[in-house]
Amino acid sequence: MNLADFLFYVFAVITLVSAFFVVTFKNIIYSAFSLLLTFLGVAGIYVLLGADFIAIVQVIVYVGGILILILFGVMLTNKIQNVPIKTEASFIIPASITIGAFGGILVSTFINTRWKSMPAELANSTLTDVGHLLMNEYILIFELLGILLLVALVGAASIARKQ
Amino acid sequence: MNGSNLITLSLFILFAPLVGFWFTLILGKKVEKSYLIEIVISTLVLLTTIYVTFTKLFYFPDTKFVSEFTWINLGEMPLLGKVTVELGMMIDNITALMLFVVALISSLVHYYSIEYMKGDKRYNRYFAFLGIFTFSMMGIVLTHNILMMYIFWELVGLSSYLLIGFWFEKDSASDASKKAFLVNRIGDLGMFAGILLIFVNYHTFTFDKIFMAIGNGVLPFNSEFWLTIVGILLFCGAIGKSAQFPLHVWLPDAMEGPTPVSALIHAATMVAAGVYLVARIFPMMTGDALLFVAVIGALSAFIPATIALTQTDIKKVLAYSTISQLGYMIMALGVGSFAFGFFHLVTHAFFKAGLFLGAGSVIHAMHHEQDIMKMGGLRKKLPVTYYTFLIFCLAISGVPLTSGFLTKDGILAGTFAFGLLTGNSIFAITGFFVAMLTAFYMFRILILTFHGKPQDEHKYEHAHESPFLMIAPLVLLAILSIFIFYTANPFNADSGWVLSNWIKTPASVVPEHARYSFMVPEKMQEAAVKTTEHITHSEVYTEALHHAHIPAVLLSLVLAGLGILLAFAFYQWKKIDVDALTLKVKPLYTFSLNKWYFDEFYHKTFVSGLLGISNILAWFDNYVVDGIVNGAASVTRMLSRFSGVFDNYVVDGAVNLTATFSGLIGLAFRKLQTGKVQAYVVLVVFSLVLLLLFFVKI
Amino acid sequence: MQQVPFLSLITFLPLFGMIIILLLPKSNEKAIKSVSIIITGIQVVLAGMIWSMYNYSLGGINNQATYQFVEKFRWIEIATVSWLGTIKVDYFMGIDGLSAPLLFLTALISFIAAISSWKIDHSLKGYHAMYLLLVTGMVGVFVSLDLFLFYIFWELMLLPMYFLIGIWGGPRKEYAAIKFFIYTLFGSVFLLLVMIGLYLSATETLANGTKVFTFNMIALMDPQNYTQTGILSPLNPNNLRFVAYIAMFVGFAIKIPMFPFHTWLPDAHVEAPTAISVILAGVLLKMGTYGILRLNFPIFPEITQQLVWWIALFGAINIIYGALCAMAQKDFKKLIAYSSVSHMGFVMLGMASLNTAGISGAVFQMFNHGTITAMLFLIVGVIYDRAHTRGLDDFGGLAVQMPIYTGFVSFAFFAAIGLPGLSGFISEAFVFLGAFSNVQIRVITVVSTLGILLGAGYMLWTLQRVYLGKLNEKWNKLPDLDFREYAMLVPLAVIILILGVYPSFMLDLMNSSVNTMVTFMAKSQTFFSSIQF
Amino acid sequence: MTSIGLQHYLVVSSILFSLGLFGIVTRKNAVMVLMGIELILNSANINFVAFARYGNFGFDGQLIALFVVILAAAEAAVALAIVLNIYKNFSTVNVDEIDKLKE
Repeated sequence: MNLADFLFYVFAVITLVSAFFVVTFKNIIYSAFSLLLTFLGVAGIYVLLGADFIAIVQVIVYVGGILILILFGVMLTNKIQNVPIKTEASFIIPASITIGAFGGILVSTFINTRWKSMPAELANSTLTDVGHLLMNEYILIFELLGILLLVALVGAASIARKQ
Repeated sequence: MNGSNLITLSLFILFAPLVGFWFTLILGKKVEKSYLIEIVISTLVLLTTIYVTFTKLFYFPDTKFVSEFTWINLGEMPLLGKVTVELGMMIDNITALMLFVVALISSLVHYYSIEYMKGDKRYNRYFAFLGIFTFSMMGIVLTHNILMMYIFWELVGLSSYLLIGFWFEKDSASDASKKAFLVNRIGDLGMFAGILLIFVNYHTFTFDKIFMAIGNGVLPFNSEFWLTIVGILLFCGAIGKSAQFPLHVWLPDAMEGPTPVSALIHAATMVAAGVYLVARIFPMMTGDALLFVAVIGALSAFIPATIALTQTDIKKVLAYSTISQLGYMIMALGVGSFAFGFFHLVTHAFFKAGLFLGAGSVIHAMHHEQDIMKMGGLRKKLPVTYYTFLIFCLAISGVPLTSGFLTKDGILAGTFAFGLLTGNSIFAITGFFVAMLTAFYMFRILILTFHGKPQDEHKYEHAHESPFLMIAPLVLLAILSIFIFYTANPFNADSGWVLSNWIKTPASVVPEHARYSFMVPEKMQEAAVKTTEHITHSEVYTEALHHAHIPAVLLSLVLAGLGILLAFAFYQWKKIDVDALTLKVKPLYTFSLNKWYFDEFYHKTFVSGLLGISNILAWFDNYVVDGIVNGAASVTRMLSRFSGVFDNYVVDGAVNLTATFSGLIGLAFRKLQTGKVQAYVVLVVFSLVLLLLFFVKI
Repeated sequence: MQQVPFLSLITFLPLFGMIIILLLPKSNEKAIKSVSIIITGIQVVLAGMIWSMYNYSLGGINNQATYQFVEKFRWIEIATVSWLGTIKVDYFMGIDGLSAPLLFLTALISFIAAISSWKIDHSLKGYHAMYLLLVTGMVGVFVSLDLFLFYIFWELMLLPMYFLIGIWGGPRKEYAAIKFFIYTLFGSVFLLLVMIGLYLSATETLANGTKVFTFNMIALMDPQNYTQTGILSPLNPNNLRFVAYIAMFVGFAIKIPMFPFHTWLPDAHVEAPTAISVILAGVLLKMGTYGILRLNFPIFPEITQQLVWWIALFGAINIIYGALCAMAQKDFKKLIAYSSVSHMGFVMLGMASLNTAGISGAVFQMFNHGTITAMLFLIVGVIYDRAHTRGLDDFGGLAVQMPIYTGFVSFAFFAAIGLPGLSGFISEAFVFLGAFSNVQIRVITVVSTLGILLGAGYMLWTLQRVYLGKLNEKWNKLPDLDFREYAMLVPLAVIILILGVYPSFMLDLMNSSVNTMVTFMAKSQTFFSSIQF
Repeated sequence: MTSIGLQHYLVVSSILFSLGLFGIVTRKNAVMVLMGIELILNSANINFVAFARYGNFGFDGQLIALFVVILAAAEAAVALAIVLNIYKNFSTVNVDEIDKLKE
């Protein structure tokens, strides 16, 4: 077992365990912080997969942006002063059985499938290539996404502002 | 002399009135005197027409000018071959004569209307409508193909509709205009069917091409029977437009329109279009078709004549007399007397227009009183009107020295000859009898209107002679009703220029054994004399006509004299008591007074029948067809309610039953009923699991 | 072929307009109305440009190379399980002489109906957004050449129509809207079934030589493209083509609407606002006949030949039944609605002739019915705006009060009863000429000429009841036409007049396509009769 | 045990996916549901990047992952705005109490 493999297991465990906590903690604040860990773990996995740029984006956008946003959401929608920020769960038994079975099937399928794996050589950094692709082949999508973000921004502001 | 400009000038004759119509209509409200546009255009058209007509008749009596262009090109049609639809114009002798008649009467009516319509609130619009009528009528006259004739045929119907319904505030006027249009449409349907048959067989609409094809032995569906049918169907158009039996009912009602309009449209030109149509298609009419035409003509000559005897509305009497005279022309064409039939159309146009304009003058003077029983003694108040009216009455009665004598006598001689040659004398008898009736009822209205004592003193006092613009057309038309314009011999028109040079019977193209026997020229004759090749009739016929002439003249003179005499005896000298006679023949009298109950009959059968059917169908549509739809909808609703119940008790029961065995699934199903999104997600995943288990081999 | 994707532009322009409208604030009513008028106006200009660049000599129908303004891209291509192969849907648009007139008609009528929508007074924003969505759907139906795309547009148009009737309609709007919706959906289901059946029966050869199932309409017209075993393949002795034909025909017949599927039409018309009635009669009804001409005829030529008599019969029933029902109506709009039923019968009769004159007449009649009926509904709208009633017996003598309006009314009425010189005459005459030339349906043709007479009957009677006679004193304050109404009526009247005097403008446009179609139908007849099982 | 390959990543992502799904289904708080969605998006992204690495597809997978991240950001913003609005209107963010759709 080399270092990369070891790191993989570390990150995998961090990701999955924290994700498990995300969905099981009663206190929503705890969940949110577990989510932070999950995101970081996923970022680590990206690094292992040679996608350094995506990993950085993951950290910046998810950890820096989305998570903060979610925390704001939590703070603004729960009466922190009066009620403990705890939320109940429902359907736990049927959901865990169904989803367990579902996950089981997924996992077993993935394991049993004979994947044709032909890993490419790891480049030093993917940044240049990603940048090239982004500005050439995917330029339209890239711009559309820019517009989308703008629309989402305006839309979110206008929805939240109402009344 | 070059004839090529005739077509160009005819284009002007055709389209100038249309231009006048548009300008007058659009400027109508804003410019007070916009009707002057129409007047000027109509005068220009008249002058051009005179030039065209006489150039054609004097310099090119044997030439036919044709000009056409492709209107619609359907290209090489896969199943029918190459088809193009041409529009075009043709000027031959009868076109030229007809042009002259239309243009002259149209412009006279224009001038007359300036005074007659004075003070009407839609004065300008009236002239605009006259413009579109002139346009459409010129179109009928000038066209060289049957489709274009149909097009203008309908447009004439439209202008007639507009003018009859000109005073649409009156219910009777709007009723009459609608009736006129619809009754005409019935005839047009037949004509349209005829056009369809022609198109299917010849792929063209042009008269000359059709005639050429028939002459080459191409018959519709290869049978003479269908040629006869085509002829009769096309003639249906004429039945409608010329108000022939059994579609004559619209014309008397059409008298609701302004009187000058009646003179122009419903006496002289439009109704004569039917006769013109028959004249145009004369070469392709088989003997059987012509016989049909003759029968319709005879019936139309006879029935309205009997009705005219008892009517008291001056315009209605004239209307019935118009139908009767048109019947004469149609009958003449039907018995093969082409020249006289068409000739009568020309002379009749002048004196009948004159009669209507004269009646208009009387009505104008009497402040829109039309009942002859309330007139009388107007001779002294309206001298010019009286004398011109007298001339017209003499003409229509067929008294010598008038134009009417020439033509009517010719027609009677034609029927007589027909009787001699075929042994079928019914047309001759009808002709002579109607001639007597005509003389009687025309003098009846003349006497009741102008002679005797005034019946309505008040109106009589205020009556005065009409202004110059109304009198002048009357005088002009009266002059044109004298024989001298048509022939030098007042007793026989044969040698006159109209008949010998201008109106020639066109050569029939129908296979010989399908014609009247007398219309088949002897072979010898044809070969020997080249110049007679375009004459349809055989030598025998000419001979018979010659023989028939003298008896016809004498007999018709006697009968016309008898009719006039009777009229004087009844109404002038009061030798015979009208009322007593009326009582004696009460049933006949009422029958005639009520116009043979045609209107009632049509109304009871066709109109009510149609409305009844339409109401039944509307009910059917609303309750049965739609009922089925709504019924299906309610059945579906019931089914869904049932399935709802089923779902609630049976399915759900089963679910609950399952739940007791399998708590988890039951739980999931019960959660389902809460309608929460998350429950659905669970369910979706669950089903996904099942599917995956089923498909994926783990 | 050319650089500018005109058809996509003209199709999706209204969608763009819809987005603009959605972005505008609700309170800015003028802007919203103006956007929808301007957008449809640009559409008319685009349609004019397309017309000016249209090549009259190319036929289209079953030959992809002779379609014009073609845009063809791969759109959806999914490799799936083996027996289904690749699901391949093209974004495939193009026009030929069959769709071009209808494309122009749609642009024109949309523009006029947009002007007519000026008086809609509540929920403007929603109305105009829906309206523009509807326009996209309508244009899309006429330009798409891929069955899948066609179906998408077909359904796309349904939904806004439902809301436009159901929200902005008259007193019984819910009933009418639901009826319209369910009826059309009912038809769409048939259409969908046949579409899938066709898809699974025909293949198209790709550039790389593989054969895939296809939604391409033009490929579906070629019997060579069918597989041996396809359920709708002519090569399969047990095929269900006859059933499929009937199903598809019914799907389209509901839209025409053909007796006995017509009862949604009077209800929808009576309840719909004027502009929507105009669209409904002017464009939507044409989709039924267009669909039959575009899909039923060339895809199932052999069954068309068998059923010509029945199509003509139903055409004749439509003509006469519609006219008789119209005669008994007391509501102005219902009368016009039934007259539509009658006039669409002429289209069916003309189609059934299967020859150039008849089909030209039918397509031309579609166009003319679009303009004339639009005018009739606008006319009813004018009077309804002023008097708030549509009862035929409530009026009388309006000609005195509103002379110019009555002038337009008479014009439209006479156009509707086929007066020569106006466009309706030409198309009716050609329908009859064509239908009469076909021996099979000659008798039916003769009977249906009665429709001309009945048409004149109810139209003139209406004219008399509403406009002639003594003025009903109740209405002596009604104003004559205003500028907006002129703007709607004058263009239509001018088009009707011009096409009546010189119909070649339109007939030349469609001529080569119609000829191609007739040839194709005749040829495929021999092909099908040569198949031996 | 073989060395780390494609399968390992896929297994991680599928577990993450299941956990996300579990979160969506079981939690009542709308914000929590949102978090579950984020988990699912992340699991999908792992798949994309993993296939890009082992599937020899070049960088397309990475780019898609990048786009997904961006979309997720947009989605989170709008969704949270909606949650806030719901909270203002209903004074709760529990999804099972907001059942206006039923009426």
